[in-house]
Amino acid sequence: MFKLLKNLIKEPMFVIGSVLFLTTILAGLFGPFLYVSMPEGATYEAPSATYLLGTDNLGQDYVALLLKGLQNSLYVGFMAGIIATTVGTLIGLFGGFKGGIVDDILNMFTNLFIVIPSFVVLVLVSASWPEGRSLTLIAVLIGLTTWPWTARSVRAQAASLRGRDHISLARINGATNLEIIFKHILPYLASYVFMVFIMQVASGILSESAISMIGLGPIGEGSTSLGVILNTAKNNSAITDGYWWGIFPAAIVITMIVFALYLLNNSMEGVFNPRLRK
Amino acid sequence: MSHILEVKDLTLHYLTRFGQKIHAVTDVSFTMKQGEILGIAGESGCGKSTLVNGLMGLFIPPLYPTSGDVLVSGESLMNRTTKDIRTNILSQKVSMIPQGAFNALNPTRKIKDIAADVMAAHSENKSGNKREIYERLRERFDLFGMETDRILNSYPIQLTAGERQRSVIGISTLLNPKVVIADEPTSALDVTTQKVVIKMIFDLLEKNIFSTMIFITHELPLLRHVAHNIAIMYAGEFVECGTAVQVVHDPRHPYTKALMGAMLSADANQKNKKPTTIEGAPPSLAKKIEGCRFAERCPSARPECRNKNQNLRMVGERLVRCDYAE
Amino acid sequence: MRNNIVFSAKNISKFFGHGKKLVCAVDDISFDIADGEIVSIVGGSGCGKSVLAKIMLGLYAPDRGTFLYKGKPIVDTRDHWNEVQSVFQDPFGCFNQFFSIRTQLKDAFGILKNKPSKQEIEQRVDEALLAVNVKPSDIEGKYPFELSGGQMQRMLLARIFALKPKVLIADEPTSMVDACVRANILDYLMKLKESLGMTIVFVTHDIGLAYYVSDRIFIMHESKIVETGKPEEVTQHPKSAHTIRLLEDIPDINREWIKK
Amino acid sequence: MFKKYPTVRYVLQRAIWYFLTFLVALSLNFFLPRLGSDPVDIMMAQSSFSSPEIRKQTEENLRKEFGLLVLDKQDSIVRDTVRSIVIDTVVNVVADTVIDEQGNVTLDSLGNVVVSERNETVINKHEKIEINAVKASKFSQLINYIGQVFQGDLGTSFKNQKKVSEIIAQALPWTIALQLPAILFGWIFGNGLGALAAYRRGVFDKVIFPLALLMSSIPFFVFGMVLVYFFGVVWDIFPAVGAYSLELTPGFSLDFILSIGYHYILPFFSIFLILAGGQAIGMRSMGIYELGTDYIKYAKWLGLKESRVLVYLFRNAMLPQLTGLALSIGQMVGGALITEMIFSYPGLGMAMLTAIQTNDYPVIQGVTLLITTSVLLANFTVDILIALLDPRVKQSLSMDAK
Repeated sequence: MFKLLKNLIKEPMFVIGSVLFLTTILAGLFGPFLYVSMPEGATYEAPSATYLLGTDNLGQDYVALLLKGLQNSLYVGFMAGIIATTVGTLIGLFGGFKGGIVDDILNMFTNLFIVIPSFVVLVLVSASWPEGRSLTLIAVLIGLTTWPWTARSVRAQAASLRGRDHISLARINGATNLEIIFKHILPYLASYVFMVFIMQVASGILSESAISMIGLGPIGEGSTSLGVILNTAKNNSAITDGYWWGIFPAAIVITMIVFALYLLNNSMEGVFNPRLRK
Repeated sequence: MSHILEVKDLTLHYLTRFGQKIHAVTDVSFTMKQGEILGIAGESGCGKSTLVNGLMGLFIPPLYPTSGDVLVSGESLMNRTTKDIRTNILSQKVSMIPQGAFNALNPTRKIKDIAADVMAAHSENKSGNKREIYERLRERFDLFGMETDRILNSYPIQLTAGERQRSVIGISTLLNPKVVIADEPTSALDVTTQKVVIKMIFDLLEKNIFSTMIFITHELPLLRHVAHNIAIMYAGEFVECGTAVQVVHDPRHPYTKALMGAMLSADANQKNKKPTTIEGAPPSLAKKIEGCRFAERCPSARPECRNKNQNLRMVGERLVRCDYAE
Repeated sequence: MRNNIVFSAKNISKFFGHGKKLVCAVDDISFDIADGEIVSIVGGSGCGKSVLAKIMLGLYAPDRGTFLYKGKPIVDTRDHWNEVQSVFQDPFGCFNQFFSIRTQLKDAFGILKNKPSKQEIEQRVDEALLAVNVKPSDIEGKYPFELSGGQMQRMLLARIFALKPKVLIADEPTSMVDACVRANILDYLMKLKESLGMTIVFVTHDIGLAYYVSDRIFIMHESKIVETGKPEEVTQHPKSAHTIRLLEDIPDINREWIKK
Repeated sequence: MFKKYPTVRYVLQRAIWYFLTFLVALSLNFFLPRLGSDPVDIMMAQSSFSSPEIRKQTEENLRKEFGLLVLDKQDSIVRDTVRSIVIDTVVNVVADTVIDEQGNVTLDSLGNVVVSERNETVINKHEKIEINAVKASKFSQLINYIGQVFQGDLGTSFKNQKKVSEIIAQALPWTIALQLPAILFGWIFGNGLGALAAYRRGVFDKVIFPLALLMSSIPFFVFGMVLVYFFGVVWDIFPAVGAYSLELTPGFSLDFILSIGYHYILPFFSIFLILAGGQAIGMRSMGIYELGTDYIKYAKWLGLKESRVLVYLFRNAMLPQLTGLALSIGQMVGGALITEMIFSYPGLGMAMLTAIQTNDYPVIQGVTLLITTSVLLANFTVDILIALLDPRVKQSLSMDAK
């Protein structure tokens, strides 16, 4: 296991991915507190010495807005990722390990919800909450609609482990079912679950920005996000008026986060999935 | 030119991602005449499969030839492009029967299509129309004692393990290759099916679909009945080469003795024969090893064995890589 | 030889799958195994011998017929495993790669009702390692992926030496191990029988190994036991057609196999 | 049933399964908007009405549209009259002039008549008759809704009283014209690229892989905005708004079609390139996985032409990619719809956006239902396609049927 980690660190993709991602996390966590926002200026002022990234339609300093937006987007991404991964792993683990009828039912349940597009569910539910759509609510919604992806892959992995000899050995060592799941199955899945978690965070950020883009994003004081920034820019036709600083910074930040996560995932897949190691 | 296959001091190595050089095969030399069957025996990790790639001229990274030469009826396979090897050598001059036939066949294609692909690859289907190609295949597959039509028109998953193995043999020998290399063709099969497959191979030899074969396995008793000559391989080197009877019934190299000693067969006069065992495992080939590679595990090892390189020398009319074997 | 019966099976059968995909792994099998006996179960792949082994170990329950251990059906598997233990086929797959070997050997004692004290466990593990010619210092702090197949198979046997069960089910312990090390495994099985009077069921596809190590041999074919008897009986004058064919098909260096 | 034809049996099984899923999706499509506040209340709150009667009338129609009311056979609202006696006490102020004993009116110092006030409570009872429609129970609402959907009646839009099905019928062709080709060609192009990258691995892979990974991490709509900015605004090569220039009257004239083509380019590429990136990554790892399989090694050992080996690789790695496409088509359609909004392309995306902005629930529900149905249909087709293309699946089916 440790040998694998040593190889992982040597992977260029992993290094670039983790550096990129760490910078966004640091910016997201500490940025809003450290950065002193400039006072409001004219609307859509071009980037200048005072407003490094210009101002938005209300004259707000884009740098402060972006940092706050980044913080909220990361918050939604991680929250949705955690919910989706935990729910998915539990269902997948339990179904995959138990097998038989339980597995069939859970599998049917997963296949049912994996086909129904999460985008539709998001739209319908957010539309029914015209006010009070907080960041957490949206994160929970995204989490509860993307868990089937985790469940499906974790179940396949757990089922393949069920027949292994080390499970039979654990059984005749007197290990209880719980012990077997958490000591003998979960460690084998740990790297896999982490990779799935990374993908869920990425899809959480993307889903949040999609929802905000159609006007169903978070509302309320301080709940701006990268998606909301883009949406306000679109609604104020910043693009067609040529105010590129309304779009590009937010666009670049979203792409950078998701790109970093994909890099991490791909590099880990190369290391942990032997067949891909060539 | 009497030799159909000549191998001169062939040395191959792998270059791992982190620059490590693994000497998988060192100084392998032998020659084969038309109609000869050579058995190569050795345990897992001794370099058998690497040697197979070398004998087919397939030096695809991370496998690189260090030195030596391989000549198939006088034509060298060294420093040639893979494309050249693929079009002119493979399936025509040198062909291979892979180890696990279970998933060697493309699961989404019928047997007849795979066979037709082989013919197309070596421009054997000049006529090009399907009917004629199918007739040629039917004629060849009729030799294998299976319901040809059913086999040719089914997907691999619809065949039993034995049928799949025989189809693979049929496809590999389709263009009457000069040399056939069989890499553990029957190790995954149960004893009865194994016998059927070996019978089929002997049939093909009789009908000289192909004549010269290298049979690779770790089961020495099987080689005793299949091969004329046997070479024992250990840690990338030939340690003993001789006729099947010599090597099996009168082994001289300590490793061959150990292999034969560990054999347990179900017959009366063997009941109280204590099987010999050797501790440890083959050495890792990552670093160049001085002296005899079997030294640490050899029951009759001497201090000098560890630092004096052993070379093959004649002992009891066969070659043995051990200065102290009699 | 104390001939009280350890295992007795009466027309047991085991099926897998359902409806059209129903597969019969064990088909109406009956036998008795006495205490202190080494019995080999020999058969090709897919003949159901591993399933039979798992039934004896209590991992599977027979769908039909009765299977008794010392006269009683297996009710509580934990009790059963106090006396009946097993060694499996894949040495690398048997141990959890995330824990050290020594910890996993000590975990084995989790099954015993009257769990010995800490010191006694340590002591019994050391004794067991010596019994399989392994110095405790060799595996100190080592993880399963750091050892060879042969060594890992020895660790499985060390676990049995440590637990000292009454019965050992050895499910193909030799098939994934190189020839020269294979004979060691058989010697350890015999040592377990002589020194601890253990009853051993040895499952294998190689009749040569069975001939060398066992008191009785069961030949299995397509989920049925087609022949039983002492090694000499079964190999010199086999009764069932399958056994005859099996013995003929094994390439033996001292006898004609195929006309070349 | 159909023992002899395993594939037909499988098709039926999958059809039943997807129908069940459709019913679940339908009920979700019905219940989810009602999770929060009642949609009709939201709509009512938004608009003002000249008189209470009209307000009540509109609300009732809306409730009927929404299947919230119990309807009798003739589809008219079942009303029940609620008779209730209303007692309301009215306090009204009675003013009397103060009269002294002689009957004259007393005047105050300024000569005004002194008035004494006393309250008089008058109790009048009257019967209040409230006639309001009977609210249907949630479950019967659902059945009602499902019944309507199957009759193709998706209700009428709250905003412009047009039938939702009409709005969709107008928007659907544009969306199909944009998304179907974009997704299809994106899939083919992306997988082709991925297979080549997996097979070639050399410089080709070093270039394609990071580029594809970057492309796949840009959301559809963000890339749309980028394209609009560069091609639409800065260089102004391609139009960035609408599906055709508005001066032209829609018809089959050449320049109208040309204008459609012209407007089509940016939206198409913003979906096509991103999707191709994602598929290329997926196919590359599937390709590398397949390259390690025994049958590819054997094909190489047999000396098959490189192109033939690549066909083997693509053919078998494509199957899991097909499943991947079917499963992720939900997200794709979502993202692509938003791209339509960037280009205000008159497809379902725009219909959805306007509906959301005006809280026009019937339209939102209609569009989401259509997306779910198209995703289920896509998954169904892919399931059948894989059963036909992959003998391994066909084999396991016939084993079921035997």
